[in-house]
Amino acid sequence: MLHTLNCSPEHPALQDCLKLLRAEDALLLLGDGVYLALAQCSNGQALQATGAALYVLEADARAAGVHARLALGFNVVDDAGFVALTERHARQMAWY
Amino acid sequence: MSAAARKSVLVVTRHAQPGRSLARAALDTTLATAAFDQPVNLLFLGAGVLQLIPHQDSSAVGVRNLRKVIDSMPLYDVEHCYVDTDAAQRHGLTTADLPSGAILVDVAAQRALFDAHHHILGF
Amino acid sequence: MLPATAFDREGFLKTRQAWSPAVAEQIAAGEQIELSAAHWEIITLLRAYYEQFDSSPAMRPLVKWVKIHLGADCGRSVYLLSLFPGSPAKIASKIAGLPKPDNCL
Amino acid sequence: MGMAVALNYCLLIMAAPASGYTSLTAARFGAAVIAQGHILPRVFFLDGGTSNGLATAITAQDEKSPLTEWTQLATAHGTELVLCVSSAVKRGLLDSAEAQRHGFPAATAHPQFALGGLGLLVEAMQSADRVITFGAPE
Repeated sequence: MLHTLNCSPEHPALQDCLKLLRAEDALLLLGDGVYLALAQCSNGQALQATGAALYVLEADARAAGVHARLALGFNVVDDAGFVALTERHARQMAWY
Repeated sequence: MSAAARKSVLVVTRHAQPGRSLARAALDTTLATAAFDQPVNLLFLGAGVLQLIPHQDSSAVGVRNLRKVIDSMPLYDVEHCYVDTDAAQRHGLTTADLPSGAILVDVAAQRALFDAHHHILGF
Repeated sequence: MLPATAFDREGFLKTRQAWSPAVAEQIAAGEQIELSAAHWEIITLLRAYYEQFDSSPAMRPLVKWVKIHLGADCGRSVYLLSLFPGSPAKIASKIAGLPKPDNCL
Repeated sequence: MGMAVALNYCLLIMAAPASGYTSLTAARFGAAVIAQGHILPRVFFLDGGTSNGLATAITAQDEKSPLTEWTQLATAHGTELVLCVSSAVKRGLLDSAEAQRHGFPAATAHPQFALGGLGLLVEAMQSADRVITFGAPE
């Protein structure tokens, strides 16, 4: 399934998301969620440890300045890429 | 609409109330889906379990008593609701506090719920 | 008799405390319904529902609630429709002095 | 990426337009869904999301207006925009019927948004292959 996460790294939604995230899932970071893709973010490293495919929405990453300091392992997707993720995954859970 | 064509919906409620109206929106969506005879389940996750604290009295703040509305779910033929075991424990909720028909679910069972429905609505 | 100002534009009582059996008769008359013992059974049950669940029921839970308390013969939508033609949950709630069932349901 | 069949999407918007840019993201996503060859018959706005339909919201000239993005989607592709009626009226969003019913002189919801019950969400979910929810922290 696809998870979308739209909250800061300090928000409790992240912990709930982490618990439910599986290696076969995809996670797309949106809004304040993009800060999790910053290199050095320990919560971002916890996301990587789940083995899920990790994505960041390009427009939001740029808006936050995160695109220039992205941790390895996070893939940037544009809007069409976001749609493609929803094609591949029948279910979405929105964490915010 | 044939029963086979019906799509099941899992409503995940993660916010406490009465501070946020999202809890109410999640419950209304669950009841409406059930009222239209579509399969639906409600999962109280994380801070969402705080909606279940018994003996709520919202008369002084002047809003509807959410816990009482939650207790009406069986009349909408939503016989069970699912409750995050860890969060319930963390907030001191015991089985006696929970609505009748509540089922405590650990992470594996929560995940199984996610996988068992056609659509997931995160509130 | 309560004045027209006691009701909203759809005829629901503005304050629940203003309700009495006489007010119920007044509201029912406005709906062209003469209250019988059978009507009163439902009205009393509806008020108990509100007391317990802090909300006015949609049709489905109303039918089930009536079925639990009055049995399968009464717990049917045709029966409720015969007493409160049109929209039983809404009209019976109105007569029982309860808020309009949520628009969304 | 090749796509075999067009999918039927339903969007559920819980994010209020004034509390961040999530509703703009959602509107852009809706446009992208259609651009990718899928269909988007209905967007349902619930809770704080209903504010997206407020006709009197003013956006600075150098920023994007969620209202404009949504109404363009409706105009260009016939996507139905539905505001949950009980969430909407609580927030002062009235169509002309509700305005009249409550004794206000004019509608406050944009005419391209319809007020409707949760049944319209239930119905859209039943026909949808994908339901995508957009919410935002407060």
